[in-house]
Amino acid sequence: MDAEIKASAPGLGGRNWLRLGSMREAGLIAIMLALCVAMTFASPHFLTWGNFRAMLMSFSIEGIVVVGMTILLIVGGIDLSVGSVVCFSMVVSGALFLMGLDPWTASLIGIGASALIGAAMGFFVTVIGLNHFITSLAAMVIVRGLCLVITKGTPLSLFTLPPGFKAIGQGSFGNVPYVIVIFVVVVAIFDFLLRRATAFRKVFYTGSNEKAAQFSGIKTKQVKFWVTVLCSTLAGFAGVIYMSRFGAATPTFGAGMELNIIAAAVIGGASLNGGSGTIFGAILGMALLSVVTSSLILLDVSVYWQDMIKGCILLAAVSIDHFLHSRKS
Amino acid sequence: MDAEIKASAPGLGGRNWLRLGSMREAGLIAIMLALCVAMTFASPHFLTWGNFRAMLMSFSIEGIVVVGMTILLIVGGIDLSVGSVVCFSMVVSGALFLMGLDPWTASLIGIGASALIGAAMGFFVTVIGLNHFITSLAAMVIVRGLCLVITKGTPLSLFTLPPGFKAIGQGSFGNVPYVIVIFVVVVAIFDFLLRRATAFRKVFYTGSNEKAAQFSGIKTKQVKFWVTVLCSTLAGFAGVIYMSRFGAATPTFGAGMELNIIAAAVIGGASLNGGSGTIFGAILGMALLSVVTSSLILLDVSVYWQDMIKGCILLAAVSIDHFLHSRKS
Amino acid sequence: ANPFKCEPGEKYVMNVMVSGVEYWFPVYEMFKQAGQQFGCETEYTGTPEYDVNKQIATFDQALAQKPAGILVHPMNSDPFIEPINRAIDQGTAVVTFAADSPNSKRVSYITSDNVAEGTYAADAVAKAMDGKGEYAVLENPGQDNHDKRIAAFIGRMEAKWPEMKLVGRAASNQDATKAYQAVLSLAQAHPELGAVFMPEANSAIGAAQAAKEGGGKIRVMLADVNAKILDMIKAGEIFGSVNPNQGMQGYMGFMLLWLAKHPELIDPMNDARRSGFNGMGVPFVDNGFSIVTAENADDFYWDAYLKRRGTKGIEE
Amino acid sequence: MTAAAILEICDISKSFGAIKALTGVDFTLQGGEIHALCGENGAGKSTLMNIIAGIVQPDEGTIRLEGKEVTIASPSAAQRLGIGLVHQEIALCQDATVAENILMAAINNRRAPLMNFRRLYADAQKIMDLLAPIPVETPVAYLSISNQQLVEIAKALTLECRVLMLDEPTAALTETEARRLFAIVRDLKARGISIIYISHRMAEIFSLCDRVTVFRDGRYVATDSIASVTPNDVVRKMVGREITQLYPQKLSPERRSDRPVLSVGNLTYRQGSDGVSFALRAGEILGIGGLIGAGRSEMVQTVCGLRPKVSGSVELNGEPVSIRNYSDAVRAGLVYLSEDRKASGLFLDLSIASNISALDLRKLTTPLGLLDRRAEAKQATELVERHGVRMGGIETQVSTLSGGNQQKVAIARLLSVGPKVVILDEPTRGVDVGAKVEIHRLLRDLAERGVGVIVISSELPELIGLSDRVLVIHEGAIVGEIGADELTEEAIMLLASGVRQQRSNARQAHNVA
Ligand SMILES: Nc1ncnc2c1ncn2[C@@H]1O[C@H](COP(=O)(O)OP(=O)(O)OP(=O)(O)O)[C@@H](O)[C@H]1O
Ligand SMILES: Nc1ncnc2c1ncn2[C@@H]1O[C@H](COP(=O)(O)OP(=O)(O)OP(=O)(O)O)[C@@H](O)[C@H]1O
Ligand SMILES: [Mg+2]
Ligand SMILES: [Mg+2]
Repeated sequence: MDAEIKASAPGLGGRNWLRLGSMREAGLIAIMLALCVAMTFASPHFLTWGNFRAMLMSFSIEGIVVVGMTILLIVGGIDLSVGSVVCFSMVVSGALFLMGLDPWTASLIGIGASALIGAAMGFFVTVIGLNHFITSLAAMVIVRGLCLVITKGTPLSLFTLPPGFKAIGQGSFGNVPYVIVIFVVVVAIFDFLLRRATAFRKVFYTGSNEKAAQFSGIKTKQVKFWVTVLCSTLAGFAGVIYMSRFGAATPTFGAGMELNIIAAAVIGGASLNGGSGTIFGAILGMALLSVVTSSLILLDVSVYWQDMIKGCILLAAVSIDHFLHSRKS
Repeated sequence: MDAEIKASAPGLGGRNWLRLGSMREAGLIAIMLALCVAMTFASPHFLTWGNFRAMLMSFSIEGIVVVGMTILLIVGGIDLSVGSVVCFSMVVSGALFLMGLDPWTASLIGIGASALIGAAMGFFVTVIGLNHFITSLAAMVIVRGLCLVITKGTPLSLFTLPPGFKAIGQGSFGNVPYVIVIFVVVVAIFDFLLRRATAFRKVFYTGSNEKAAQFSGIKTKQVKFWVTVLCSTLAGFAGVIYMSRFGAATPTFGAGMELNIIAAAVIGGASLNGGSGTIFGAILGMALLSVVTSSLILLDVSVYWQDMIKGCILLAAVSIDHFLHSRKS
Repeated sequence: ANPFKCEPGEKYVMNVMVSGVEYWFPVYEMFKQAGQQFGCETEYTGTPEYDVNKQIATFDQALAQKPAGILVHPMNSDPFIEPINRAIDQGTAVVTFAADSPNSKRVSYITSDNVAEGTYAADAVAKAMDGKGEYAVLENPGQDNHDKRIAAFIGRMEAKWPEMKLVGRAASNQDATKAYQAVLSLAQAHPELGAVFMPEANSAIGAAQAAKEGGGKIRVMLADVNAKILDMIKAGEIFGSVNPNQGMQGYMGFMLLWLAKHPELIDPMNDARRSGFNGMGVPFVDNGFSIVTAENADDFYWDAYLKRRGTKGIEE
Repeated sequence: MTAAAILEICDISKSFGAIKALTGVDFTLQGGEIHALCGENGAGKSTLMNIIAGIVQPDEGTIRLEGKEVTIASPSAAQRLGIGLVHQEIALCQDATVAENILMAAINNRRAPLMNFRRLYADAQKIMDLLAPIPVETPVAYLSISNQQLVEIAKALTLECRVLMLDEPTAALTETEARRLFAIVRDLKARGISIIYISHRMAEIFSLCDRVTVFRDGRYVATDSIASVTPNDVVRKMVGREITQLYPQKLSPERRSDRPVLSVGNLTYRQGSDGVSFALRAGEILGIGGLIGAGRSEMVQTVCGLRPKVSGSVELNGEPVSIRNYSDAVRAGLVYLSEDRKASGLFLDLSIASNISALDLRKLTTPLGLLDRRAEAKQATELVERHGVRMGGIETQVSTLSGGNQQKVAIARLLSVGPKVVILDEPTRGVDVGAKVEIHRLLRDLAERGVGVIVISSELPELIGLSDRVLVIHEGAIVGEIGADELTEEAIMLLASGVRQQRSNARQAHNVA
């Protein structure tokens, strides 16, 4: 039943890129458009740059984490630790900065430390042979614990971050915040690489059928290892941007983020069994979640009802998308 | 790499039951024993009935949910909504009781409502064709929302529950709380059924290879549907016991419970790809998590370090277990 | 001899959920110092998770060691009835703090007045806006003391400031990113939004950032503080905070426990002996709260306090 | 042939747990020869191939390539040494396109950072066209099992290898594709590539190969030049006894009855096409032939309720039966053996016993709803013994069995329910000569006891040798019926290829629906 969904995703060559109708993401785009049109009629504030900027800002940093997660899902993995790693990167960079390091070096070390967490998970998955779920679940707990150890439970206030560094998260080119630019660039690069780069094709092959990939000489353990590292590194990168935006490093930050991120990737067509998924789709999934959340606030829906409506729209979107897609093939 | 683990699980005949050495769970039991022995030396408070009672009480109601989750994992599904459904069952039963229904009827309706949630998820999975992950993720959000809507966000105080009903959660046979008795009975029944009942054999077939099961005349959609319903029903049952134990229905209860429960099942040998798992193993997994948590508190480990150490022990336990198991075969 | 002394091995425990976060630290600090003054042992326990079931497990475990008293913050009130009653029955004194379990047999309850906090916060915001304008709240539905603060805030606005209009309620669930998104969206829907109130500090970091990006015309008001919040208050990015008097909560919490454990010290003129009621039982204590503004923010830094006092906080 | 040995296997042993798959075998492959490797199911042929291809490491023994001793640690190491393998079990990335699967090794070795899909598709199509006109942009998941087998072969053709090993490449192919494959293999030989060829089909071995080596029970038996032996000699060496009669006696004309056990009336199984009707008479074995993708499997699966039908009726022993799903069919006594053992045939992770019980659990259920495990074990032991499955015990995981033995387990399951009509889709795919004879005899016994037997086979000699009557399918329609006396390969091929059909339509048949 999943086969049809998977089928068309990785085959997309450069040529198909422009044929919207045949895209995996067409259904999602249609749902998004429908929602936006409805919202435009429902609220005069919806169709404004201010609102779009607000929505974009609200998911652009998480969007970077979604990129890593999608690639990891494609290789057949999953990472429940991303929320903790985002926080870890913030906390490590923040603590180093408070110890006197300049924020750029501190951030690099923070990202590096996140990559190391990824490497440790990669080790347990590829060398010890545990699965991604349980490994990253343990990592989620351990890394959150590390955040507590480093901060001693209190948010690090990074009020003294130099303006140049704060600008990453808070500055903008005219009307367009840097954060959005960074997000778009990261997404564009990885979307392109995932569709076109030889190295990333191996990710699809490994996720689709690890044995077949091995028979073709692909070092699937290496592939899985590096994708795990990449996912954590991107989470670390996101953490540093969050630090720049909020000027703080809170030890509880990012708790529960992982489910949102996995949901976005899955709505966008990534399979939990590996072998399929696109960055573009995953970002659309993220955007859909974000539009729904902010629409509910715009429409001033009661807080008690917000969760329920959000869940129903999520379910409806996935069902419609599934329906549109399975009819086509 | 997962294959070895799967192999021995469902084939276990009655004879093997006693041969501890050949059991999937032998490694886990060894780890548990080692931990308990170490703790007995480390803390005078560990080996007391008071402490064991506290540990058993802390996981026995969740243990009922673990049973359902394990069966669902075996059929190849997953349920992220269990925490919300536990809460939903509490809240529905509690609200009905406050409206004047007698608590037993109210509880039955609460459990029935939980079963309906399961049926709705089963519908989306088997008829619409969504996967369990995304369906139950949406259900998690929707059902939590329903809890908020029903309670208007404030805990329902069920102080007036009659003593006869409160006894389920708070009473005891001498030194042994009823809750523990209920837990042991539920686990024993489902462990037995899963090993022996024909109906549950179909669960293994479906989870192992759905297509082959269809080609054997098994109505796999029905199997998946009913297992989904069963998992939610058991969660609803657990919710009612929680209600009796706590004499309250809090709309935030059970948030995050699902990860703990899935972790327990996976530590206990359930595969996330379906086709393997045992109730006994999953309960051992739950017990391991609980012993670790309470040991850290007994040893007065700093809160900052608790999470980290807990995560590391979890990882170590899974690795050792994996190592023991893969060496054997 | 001095009667205000502990027996050897007399131990008092403080029990909380989400034990790794700093709100509890100043409470425990004074709990501990009071204990030291009495020559008692103290211990900080609880679960790092936000989970009532796990908290009860740690409470039960602490109980299994038969301490003299437990100062507990019950995450939900009714679930603690049975464990607290069990503790009382086995001779362990129980005092609740910051959240209560009114139907249990706990001896005392100490808290700041959530209603007063919400009311004060409303007055402060309304005054700064000349009693006129739009405001919104970020909520964490389901947590009792937070809900009380919100209700009091809104109630006060409706009663005393009729021209203050509530234009939006969003759930931020103590999550900075959700608060950030919520405030951005609220600002879009209500360009005239002048203030936003939230009952805790985690959301405030995100909310304040969003307010700042929106041009700084939204006043962010909250309850509780941490180093980041204090910095932002000093910089004028956050309007202000109401902060419970955590020190008194801990100190008086200890005293209440100690008193409850030593009823033999007094012989009051009442029916305590006959009825078996604890003559030392004080039903309720209000520990008060402070209003944190740019002027006094410096006094609330936890790190600075630890350094000044030379203590190791919760790790002793 | 005077060429020197290119590959020498000396004294290789390998065991899996208690099972000794190979015991001290020797094997020599000379430059530029096609060397057949024969043996019963489980003789250790695939294991040796896996060792040479670096997938499995031997316990003992040495491998010499062109005189130099080598250790082959991984599939990529094998590739670097110029060793290629077409696996017996299909292992393809279902989500990726045909082209990517074919050229996966090349993609892996690519230096250029970006893919060039245009070139990829063009290159792959060139190779694919040698075998069959499958469009290479199709995701593999859309292909039938036979077409996947072709992709698996095409994959090996892209490797620049000195030694190519083909492990039962024709098991899932029909005559046409097989012939095309032979041409390619001969061409490779002409280019100096040495080939190891594994097959259970004697005819192929004798028309294609230069020498033949026989294994039995994991041991080396003999190597002979093809010219110096007869098929019977080889078979005798394989099974250790004489097999005189390859196919059982057909139904004699006087015992032929007209009573239909199964009759299918105007069954439309594809939207918009014409219905098919046929009847299976008591006592006969009905063969169904056709090209790959003709719709044979689709048709019988529809009869069994495994696919939804558009319209049409099914009667068993003259009674109309309503079959909405497969369990209805099983209950009525109509069972089907899947052609795709791995994907839809067996539960590879589960034990032999539980695989066999899967088709009818009710029989093994006590009144309390519990599984009678003693009965399960008894049934499994009986059936496994009757079919001579080579295994460790009935609790053995099916995935560890050799291909042929897996097939026997699948057939055992089918017969566990005492069916009225059995439909077998490629029943002897990958089964050794001895076992094949046994299966054929078994089918004939069933037919004689009044069980209706329908056999789909792509192996024409089998179809001809076994069937009393053959239906030929072309593009979803029954285009002809051939009686036992007119059965020849030519007659079948003529109908199967659609005599009046142009070449271009063949391509369409391979296309995705
Ligand atoms: N991974 C494994 N684990 C355990 N046993 C194995 C494994 N692989 C193969 N075997 C066993 O080794 C023996 C040889 O198997 P192999 O697959 O080499 O046979 P084969 O000659 O290729 O047979 P076939 O003609 O059926 O393909 C069989 O008994 C098989 O069950
Ligand atoms: N689920 C499906 N989706 C797409 N195409 C399908 C599907 N099932 C079958 N087909 C196509 O329908 C055609 C008939 O397939 P079928 O398996 O019935 O052929 P067959 O005659 O049994 O040949 P084979 O030897 O390949 O099994 C094939 O071209 C196949 O690719
Ligand atoms: Mg083989
Ligand atoms: Mg077929």
